[in-house]
Amino acid sequence: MGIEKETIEIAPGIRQIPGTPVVISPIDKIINWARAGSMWPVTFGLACCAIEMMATGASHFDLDRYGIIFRATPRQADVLIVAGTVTKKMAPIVRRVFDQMPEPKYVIAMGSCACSGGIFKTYSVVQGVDEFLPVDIYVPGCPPRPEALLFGLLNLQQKIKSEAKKWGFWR
Amino acid sequence: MATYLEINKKQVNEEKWEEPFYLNMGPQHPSTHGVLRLFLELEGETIVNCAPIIGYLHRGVEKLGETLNYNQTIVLSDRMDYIASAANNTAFALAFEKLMGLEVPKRAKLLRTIVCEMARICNHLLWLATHALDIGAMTVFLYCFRDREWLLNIYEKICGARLTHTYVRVGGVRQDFTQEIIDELYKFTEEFPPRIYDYETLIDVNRIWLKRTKGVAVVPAEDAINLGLTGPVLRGSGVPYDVRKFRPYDAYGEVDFVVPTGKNGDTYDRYRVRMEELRQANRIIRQCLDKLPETQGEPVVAENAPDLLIPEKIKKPEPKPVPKKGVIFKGEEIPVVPPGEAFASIESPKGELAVYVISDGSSRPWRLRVRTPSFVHISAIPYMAKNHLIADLIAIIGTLDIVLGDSDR
Amino acid sequence: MEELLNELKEKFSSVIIEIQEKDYPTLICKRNGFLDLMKYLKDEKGFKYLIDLCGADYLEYKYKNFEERFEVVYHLYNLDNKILLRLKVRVPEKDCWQYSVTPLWRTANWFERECYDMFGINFKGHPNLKRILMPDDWEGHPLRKDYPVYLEEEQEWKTYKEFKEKIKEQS
Amino acid sequence: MLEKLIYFLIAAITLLVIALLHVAYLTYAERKVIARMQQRLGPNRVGPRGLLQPIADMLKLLTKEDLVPYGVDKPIFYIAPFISLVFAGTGVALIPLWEKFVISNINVGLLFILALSSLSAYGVILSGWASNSRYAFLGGLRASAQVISYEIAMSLALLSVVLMAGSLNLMDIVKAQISSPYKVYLIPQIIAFYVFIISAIAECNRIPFDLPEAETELVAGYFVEYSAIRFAIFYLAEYFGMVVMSALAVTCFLGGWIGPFEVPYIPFFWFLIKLYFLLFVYIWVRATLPRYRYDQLMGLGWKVLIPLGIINLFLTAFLKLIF
Repeated sequence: MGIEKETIEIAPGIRQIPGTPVVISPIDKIINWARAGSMWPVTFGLACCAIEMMATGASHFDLDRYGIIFRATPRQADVLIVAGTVTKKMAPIVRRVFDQMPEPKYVIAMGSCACSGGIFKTYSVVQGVDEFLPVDIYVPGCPPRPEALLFGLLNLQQKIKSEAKKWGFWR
Repeated sequence: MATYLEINKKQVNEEKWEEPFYLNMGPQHPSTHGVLRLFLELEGETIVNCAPIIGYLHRGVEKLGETLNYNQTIVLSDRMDYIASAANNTAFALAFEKLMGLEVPKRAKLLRTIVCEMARICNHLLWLATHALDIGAMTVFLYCFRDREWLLNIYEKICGARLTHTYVRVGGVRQDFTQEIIDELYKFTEEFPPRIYDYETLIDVNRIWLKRTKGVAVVPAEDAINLGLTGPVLRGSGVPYDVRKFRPYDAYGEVDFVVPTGKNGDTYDRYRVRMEELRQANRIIRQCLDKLPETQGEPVVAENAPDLLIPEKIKKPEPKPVPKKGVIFKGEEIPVVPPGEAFASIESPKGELAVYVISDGSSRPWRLRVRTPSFVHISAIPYMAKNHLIADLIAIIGTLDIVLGDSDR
Repeated sequence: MEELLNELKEKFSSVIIEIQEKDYPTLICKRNGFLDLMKYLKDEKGFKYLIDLCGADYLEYKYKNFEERFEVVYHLYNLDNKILLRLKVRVPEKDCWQYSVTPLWRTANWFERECYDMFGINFKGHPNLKRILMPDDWEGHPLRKDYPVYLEEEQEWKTYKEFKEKIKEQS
Repeated sequence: MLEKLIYFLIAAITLLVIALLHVAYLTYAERKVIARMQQRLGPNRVGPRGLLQPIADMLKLLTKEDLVPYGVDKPIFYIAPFISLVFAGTGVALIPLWEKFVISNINVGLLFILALSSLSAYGVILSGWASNSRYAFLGGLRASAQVISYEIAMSLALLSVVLMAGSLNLMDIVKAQISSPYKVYLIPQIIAFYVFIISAIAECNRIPFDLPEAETELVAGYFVEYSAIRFAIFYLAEYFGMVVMSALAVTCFLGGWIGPFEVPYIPFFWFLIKLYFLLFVYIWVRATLPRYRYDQLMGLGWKVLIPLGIINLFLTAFLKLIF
């Protein structure tokens, strides 16, 4: 774990063990590249935003270009796109879907409702999924345009690419 | 777990050990169209009992509507049936207009009809896409989305939004069409019918498709009425009930169209009815477009329609002209809407969408009730799914064309 | 239309309190004998289609001229003659029940459950009167006028509170 | 002895690498081709023209958390994907790619491949049983019924070929084809080919027979609880199965390595072309057809394909007796 102490940073993101020709970061980089290149979201539509999510996956915008394909089961997915309003009745189930996903996992809150509750400040609506999920990317809009979702996904790719040593520790 | 079902518990003999196989489908399931949850009792793959559980998308639209004024309430309606929001807008607006006694200008009526029929095409395309995907035909899904995208672009030109339009407002529509939109729509109506033919050649001659849809989930006409099914589902059973014909609203009384009906009331007939409705919707748009030049330049909003602005939030209301209808000043509330009640229903793409509103004379509805088609249709799933296989259940969910935002509100 | 209303008034004089001419003819009925009226309308008069069944809360309604708090509103439709009929039954708060019409129209099943969920009106003779939109252990009936639109921290639904605490512990 | 062993090792490894590359890029090709059929572009951002997509997918799945859900039957849960992969992949060793290149030329080759493909169904069934999930269980049940019934149709189709060739050795079958009047068995055995291709699609659990994993019905069917690398192995096994089945079809019906003219320096040329064409058919079918229902699937298997296979078998035997 003490990688940061024992190594010197020779370039941004590339670290060297002092006195040896061993450079460790490229593994990070390769793995991050792989992860960013194949983010598989769960097919999990909640409300209006799900339709825009489907539209993003369809031929006009085509998420498959980025290697993004929808998986039906959370066990095989990396990204949870919370597309739509989360109600209090639904919240435990959303959390459960998130818990079922294997690490590393990311959450995109898509739409105003998922970000903050949106216009639905009522008795039954959760005011933002960040009450019970660690959200990585917020995509505002009601519903966000497919381009907005694409932008969110690309931002998530950037985020994944800047991660370090987030691999293998759960084994 | 079995509490969700009204099951007569089978006597479990000690010698003959048998236990029903329960399967919980959803709320996260790729083909329950959102957050519908189905609790199934199976025998092998045959469904013995089925209990739909809804409410996972209950957002309190009816309650929230009581705290907003009439024009704001229309914004909520967008989020109910988010696939065909123009139809919802119209239903709300019609009820409110009835309540206020507004007369909608003729041009606004035509524009509303166009927008509603566009919503019908959008909805049916999405229905076809998801229904085909559920049954396994993946390509149809993408073909349909391609054409839907075109309509959404037109919507965007009309009002700036793709899904949630709020284009229809109380007393008319938000703004007039530009010539560009009309040209685009003409082009669309020209090119759309061949594309419907395309879809039909993709799936209609496919033997697997026919096997999967014919004779599945048959609903006789009597039962369909008793179950409260409406829209294409009812018409598939051969009942020609269509609100557009029975209680015409907007410009539907002036246009010429046919209400297609099925014979057997199975999944295939409902599919045929919807495909035919796509053609009819195209025809209606065309007729309305042809009528538009007659009313060129006329207003699109009724004169005494309530103001769109919310004056409570304007900070300086000093030199104000005589308050228009629908305006409340701080402190005093001018009864702009006569107290009473109104009921209006439209033929939304999914079925009959009825709005019942009670007013107490203030600028906000006292009670706003929305009767949504999906709610009723979901309640019919147990009846339809009995003694069918799991694969059929998927087809049934598809053929009912449900949207959970619509059903849970 | 007139004939029908007159006939009904004669035949069910003990049930129908008043006939109002609004946007659609409105019959205000008593609870007792209401089922007979509905049965007659369905079987003899061809009102085979129940469009809608809903509740309404008239707590502190300005123009109220009756005592009872709730109203159950039925919209019936005759598909052959194209007649829409509205029936209203007033339900007092103390004695909050109404006869179920589920045996007549299957579609009423869920409408009545919803009405029970939202207003707390019991329907006698309903096969499975349970909450439908709200979770089973929800407290209160949301569409009543004395129920808040937005639940503050202390009014929060218990299960959701516990769920949030559990999430906090985990992270 | 040692030389021979080294030779075998090198050949085996080469074959394995080639087969793995084929499988990996089959997934890529599938995505690309289907995308084109659906008016999309398909992967094009990971690597040049998206060519590194399968590698990225593999790497990602390798480094993901290996989840073992609560309540699973652990040993079986662990071993099931490997059963699938090993039995699906071993078949490659028996396929004669060229008259001088076959790893193991055994006399009961055809029988062995049939046995392997039946055994690979155990992976599916066991994973469905061990996953402690009802969707997986249903998927496993469907898989067992489907594989068993389509196995019969497939064997019947292949039996006619065996009758024609008079041998179970795959090499001999190809040679018999070359010396037959039409050069390929496709023409005299067109019915058998039809039966074989349909049952092969069913064996591989592909649309329109992808009932065990039917995404819109059973979420992901038998591998619904599998994550990360174990899921990847199942995925590989499915595509391996496709490759083996197509290769078998090429060997038994399309004349193996024989082609209309000799291509210099590339002995596998015709074999690969035929293989790719059959793989393309798989993808094509997937993009076009909806899914069968469970009972209709069994009906097709037992009421159409098996009678057809039997009739064809008797016809072949009869004609063989006469001529």
